[in-house]
Amino acid sequence: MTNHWNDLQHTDCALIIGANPAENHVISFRWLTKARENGGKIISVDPRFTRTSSQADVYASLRSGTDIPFVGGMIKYALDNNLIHKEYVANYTNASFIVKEGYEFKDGLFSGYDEAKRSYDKTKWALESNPDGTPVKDMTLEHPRSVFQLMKKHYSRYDVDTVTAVTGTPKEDYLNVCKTFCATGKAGKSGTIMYAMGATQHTVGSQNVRIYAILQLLLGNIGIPGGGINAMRGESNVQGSTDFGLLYDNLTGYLASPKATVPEHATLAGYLAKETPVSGYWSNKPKFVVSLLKAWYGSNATKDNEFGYHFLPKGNKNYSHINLFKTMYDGGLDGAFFFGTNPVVGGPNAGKEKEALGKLKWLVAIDLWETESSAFWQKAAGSNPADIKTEVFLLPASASFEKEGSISNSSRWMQYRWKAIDSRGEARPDLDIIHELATKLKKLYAGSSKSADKPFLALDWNYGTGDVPDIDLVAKEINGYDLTTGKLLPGFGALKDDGTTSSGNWIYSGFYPEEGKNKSKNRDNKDTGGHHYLNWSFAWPMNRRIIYNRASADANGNPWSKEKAVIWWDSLQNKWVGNDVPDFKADTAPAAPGGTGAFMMNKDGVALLFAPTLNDGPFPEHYEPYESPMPNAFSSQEINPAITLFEGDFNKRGFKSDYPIVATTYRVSEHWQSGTMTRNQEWLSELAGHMFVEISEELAKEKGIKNKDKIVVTSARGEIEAYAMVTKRYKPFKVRGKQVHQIGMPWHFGFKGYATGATANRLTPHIGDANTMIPEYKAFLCDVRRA
Amino acid sequence: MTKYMKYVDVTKCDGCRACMVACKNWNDLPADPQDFQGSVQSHPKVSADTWNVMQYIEHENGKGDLEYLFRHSACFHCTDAACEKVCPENAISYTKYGTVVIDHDKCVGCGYCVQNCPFEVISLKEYVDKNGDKYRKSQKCTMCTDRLEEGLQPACVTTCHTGSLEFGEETAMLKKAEQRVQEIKGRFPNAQVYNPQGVGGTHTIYVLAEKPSVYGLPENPKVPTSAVVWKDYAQPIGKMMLGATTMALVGAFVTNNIISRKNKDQDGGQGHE
Amino acid sequence: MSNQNKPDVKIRRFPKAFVWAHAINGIAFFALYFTALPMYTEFFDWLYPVFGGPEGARLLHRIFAVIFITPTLILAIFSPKFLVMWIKELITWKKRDIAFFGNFVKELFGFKFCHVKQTFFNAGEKINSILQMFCAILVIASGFTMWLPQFFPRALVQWGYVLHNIGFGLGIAVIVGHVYLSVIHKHSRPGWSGVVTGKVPAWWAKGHYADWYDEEVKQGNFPDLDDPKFKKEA
Amino acid sequence: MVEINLNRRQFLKLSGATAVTLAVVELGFNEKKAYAQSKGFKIAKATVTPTICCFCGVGCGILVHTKDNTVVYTEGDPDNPINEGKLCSKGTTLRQLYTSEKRLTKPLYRAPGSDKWVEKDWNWMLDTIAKRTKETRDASFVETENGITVNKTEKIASLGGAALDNEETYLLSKLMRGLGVTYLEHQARI
Repeated sequence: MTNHWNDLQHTDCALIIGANPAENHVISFRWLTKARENGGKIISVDPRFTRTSSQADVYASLRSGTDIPFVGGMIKYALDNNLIHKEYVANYTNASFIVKEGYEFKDGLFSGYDEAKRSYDKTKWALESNPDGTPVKDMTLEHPRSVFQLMKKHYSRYDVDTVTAVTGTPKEDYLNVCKTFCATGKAGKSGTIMYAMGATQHTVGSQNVRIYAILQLLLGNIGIPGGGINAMRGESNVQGSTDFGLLYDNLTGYLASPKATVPEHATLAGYLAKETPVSGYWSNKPKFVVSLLKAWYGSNATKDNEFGYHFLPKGNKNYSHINLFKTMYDGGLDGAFFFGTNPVVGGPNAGKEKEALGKLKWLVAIDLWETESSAFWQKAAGSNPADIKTEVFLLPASASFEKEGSISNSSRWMQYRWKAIDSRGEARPDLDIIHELATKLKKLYAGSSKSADKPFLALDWNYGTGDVPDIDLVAKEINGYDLTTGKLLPGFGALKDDGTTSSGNWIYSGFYPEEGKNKSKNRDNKDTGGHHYLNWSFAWPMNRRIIYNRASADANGNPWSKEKAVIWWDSLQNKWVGNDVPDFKADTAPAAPGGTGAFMMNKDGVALLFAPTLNDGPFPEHYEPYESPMPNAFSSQEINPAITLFEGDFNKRGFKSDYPIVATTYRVSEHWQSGTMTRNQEWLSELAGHMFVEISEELAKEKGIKNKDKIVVTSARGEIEAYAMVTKRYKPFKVRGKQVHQIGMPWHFGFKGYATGATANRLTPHIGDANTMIPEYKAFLCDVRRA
Repeated sequence: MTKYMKYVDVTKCDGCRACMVACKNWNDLPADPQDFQGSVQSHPKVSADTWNVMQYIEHENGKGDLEYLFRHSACFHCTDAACEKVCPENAISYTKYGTVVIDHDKCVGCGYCVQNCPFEVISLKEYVDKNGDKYRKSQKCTMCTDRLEEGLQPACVTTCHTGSLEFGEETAMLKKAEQRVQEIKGRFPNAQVYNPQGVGGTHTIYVLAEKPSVYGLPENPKVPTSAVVWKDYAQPIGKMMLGATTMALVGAFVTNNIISRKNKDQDGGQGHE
Repeated sequence: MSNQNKPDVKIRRFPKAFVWAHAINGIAFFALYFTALPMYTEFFDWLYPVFGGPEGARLLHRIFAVIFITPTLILAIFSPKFLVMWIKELITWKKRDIAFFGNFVKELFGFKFCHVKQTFFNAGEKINSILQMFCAILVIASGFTMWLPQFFPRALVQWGYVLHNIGFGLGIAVIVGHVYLSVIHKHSRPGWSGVVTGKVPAWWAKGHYADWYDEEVKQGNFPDLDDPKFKKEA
Repeated sequence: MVEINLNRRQFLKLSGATAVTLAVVELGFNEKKAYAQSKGFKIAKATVTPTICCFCGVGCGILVHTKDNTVVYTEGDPDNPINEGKLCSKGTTLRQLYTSEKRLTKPLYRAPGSDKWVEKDWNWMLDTIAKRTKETRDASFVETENGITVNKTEKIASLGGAALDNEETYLLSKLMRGLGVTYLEHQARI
């Protein structure tokens, strides 16, 4: 989230697309309700009329997987009707930049496509630059190769009729959405886009989010109260765990993992040179990287050994979820640790993921419950225990309030949780488990002189002398020290690249600036202005609550409007002031070099309407889902040309001839993710105790299905049985003149716990987004019949 | 004593059901799993272990628009409560807050209240005591009267995030309800305050988006006539008759004895001839 | 008691089946009465522990409810003739039945009275029977709705409570009178033995049910008390 | 324990339920200081600890009431500005995460080919896991690839962590990378 939960109350219009916050981020609706009371509007765009839709002023349906046409049409509408915030666009985005000659877009393909590799040569999308490295601009935005004109041309194809024919949205509803939301392009008005997995879990997931961002930039909605592009995180600390690098491709703080396939990464200097941009805040990257290496390898990280850079593993491929399970399925993995995760329910094509687990030699599961995944070898899972040679270690973990530590919510607020009670039974906090495992491994490796063991032996692991680690030492290591004085760092501004500072995660640096002052424990809930509650917890970076808040002021540093002021330039004090921590150098005047670079993390300080960095094109373009009932109306490219295809047994693909119905998955309010945390609780299990499939009255009639009947849903991957929930809240779509049915189902269920039921992910495909490899859970083909 | 009221604005509710579990959590009520209901709704109606149930209604209004309606359903805490009237044990009573509560020490589980509640919100539950003996108690929402006594609001109200549930002073709540109905008339032309006078008004009042019948609520609930006949007439008369008959017999016995003593020498069966 | 001057001849007034039926009915009635009392008014709550709490009282009440119904079956099976005769009597009303009441009140309070000739049942007994049957049907029918509310419309169940209540109120009044007459009131007391053994003193029967008695004598079933041999014995 | 500033929150933690009254919306009809130790009032004399909900990414504050070594009630933390004491159904039932009969209370081990779990002690479990980790790492460790130092094992995977505390994710990330694990994933992707 660029903004935060409390800030939602300031919005004039919330466009909720690819999310159902009334059911899945319930408390967000406290603030949306406030916004409505203040005259704000809510728009819900969803294939299904959800509880969010019921609270909305405007509802528009769309077929799953058609967000890009939907929002692309809104962009065209805003441009055609001159509703954009032109000054904002000109100053704070790369609209004025000139794209190099050679760039073109033809029949769904951008220049530089290599069909064999299914990837693009992104250098074909480069921007023109002056000899000094600064971009060539045309502030009139009239240059035919300006980003603005190219964008205009690109989305000129997304006219209302084509769009609604693809999305299946009633035209009247669609225009109502366009009109309502684009009204926020005015200064003094703000609109927010709220999304979740409905946006990201597509083969065009990244571009879905990109196109939301483009619309928001055009309307001048980023960096202001009640604005922004707000990803609602589904797990309490998925923000934190991402920040802390629990993904193969990022170290902590979004520093790229070094790769064996990038020749420059062979040395630290090469890595830093390759990964550090010349301008923007990321130009400080070497400080962050070296400080991280110092935090991890301590005194074993020296200038001479490139601060231990070589101790880090260097991968040579994409190790993300689907690939991981493909490797496991092919017998390529021996051991696995599962920290509170349950892919047998939550993974795509979960039947195959379950089979893959049987290829492991050992599996360690750390959880509060016996999950479907740790029990994958049982008869109830459809396995024959005797055939499965996997050794399984199941360790009881403490619940969140049986231990202490901090978590970071969607708004990047790092809040502390205190320990309320001793752990149930013999359960132990994950921190203790990880620590003890590390300690035991250290002992096993102790004294070894093998070079292979050196990286692990070099790992600095000192968290107190007691049986359990001192969490405070961990927290302080994350914040970082000035190694010359041994004092805690005041923030990442103090980091250095010479090995004299350490910080386990640079973006968090500053949350623990002094001994005894862990700011995640701050509990002063006085409103410090703008409902930012600056003294409540700590928000990274540097306690900023609205990021890019420099964009709330015009180029001269004056707020675009009084209503939506956040920070402004105070020429008397010569600094930026306001009710939030400036997301900007506090003393850089608007007129100074870089003084209008509102998006300071980016090169050139602007937001990217044209993003030559993504794998599947600089502008979001519509492609049909991997499995779709319709040919692509926008080009002859049916599916995203840059996605990785997995052929064969691991991922069977279905076609509309056998599977004519669009299916999607989602969550219900009472269950959480794969359901282990909630299906093992009686009260929540009673509220949502049965696996169901929602189908329209029209489809039910066609198939002879009555409400509460047991039905079978089949896809190319498998079949499941569940109750039919016949509802008026699904309506067939009229897509390019044809009727298309869509159904939906929750994906929480499995065979363990109080509430049990069929696992929806037995149906979903092993196919991922071109950039993130997030699986396409939200749009696939199926068929239904009575059981 | 100021009366209090739970105000339920169903148009602000987004159906999250926190009120349902907050109730279970505060009152330590066990789970009561049901068969699949054919909708998101978990229970057909309130029960002895589930004192409030979120209703989910798909309603097509006159304009042909789909409205997805929700209603937090629980005890209404009537001013003239039929349950209180029919309870043979005086186990049901009104509190100073206007809530209607069951004294479980007195309740014998007869179920009269269950059958006479015009809103069908009371249920019997069978329990087993330490000796394995079964006993029944009737159960319903208490409006967390134990919390009210400590100055806290009902658990359901405390957890409600949209302001759909509020608890406050009677006149303020009534005023709020009237205002709210005016606000939402545009979207919900049938919107109305539901505070049925047939039961003397209730201490849970609703702002309904639609007619009561859409929510399965009686348009005109009242204390059942049978309960009035029974409790206000039949039973007092019955008790009187019981008394009168007894008195008559006592009288007869006494006079009989007096007369037979008087006629000591005579044959008691004199009149036989 | 001064019956020495009465002939010591007994005649069978009631068949055995009736004796049983009556006894069962009576016992069940009182069991129902007592098990219901604490429910009827909290004045009798102290009775709950006697029955093992409300659950015990409820269980007993239901057991006796079933028992309460069985006499009809016993009569129907073992003495259908009597049952038919009884019903016939109940629907046959003549002038003398009305005349009975004036004298009944006098007798009740111990004043001088004279017997109006009656058939098998006198008018009082007929009223008693009718009322009892009416109450029984009311109480039994409404009892079922209370016992098994799930099978009946809610309104019926709600009215069931009232009817049970009314049936009970009326029933108990009648029963109390009925019992008084048989147990305490000395003029009617021989009737007690009638329902306990089935036999009553012939003289008493003749006095109370002259028409019936005479009819039976004619048929040779009963001794003719006017026969001097009886007087002699006396 | 709870290092909160000297404000009423600390009061809450230290003096138990008494302070909750200050926090929870008061009605005003009870003149006497609420939470008088009325007998049987379920959260009287309970210890109250603030926490943050473990479910979605909103980050609502929750108060955990503990008494007699169990969790007796959980409710929204009225001081937390994000939720102001309000919660959804999942947050409200946090209590059952502790009380559920389904909680794992002992380490369980399943031997290859076995059809059942066996209870084991922690030490044995962690010793064995460490041994397996070392065996696999040692057998699969790659130091160089095409002349580049890569120091990795591609035979061990680590998944999950989106519900862990920051400090835990940090240690996990550090440990796994320290071991050379490249298959490192969590729920951000699924």
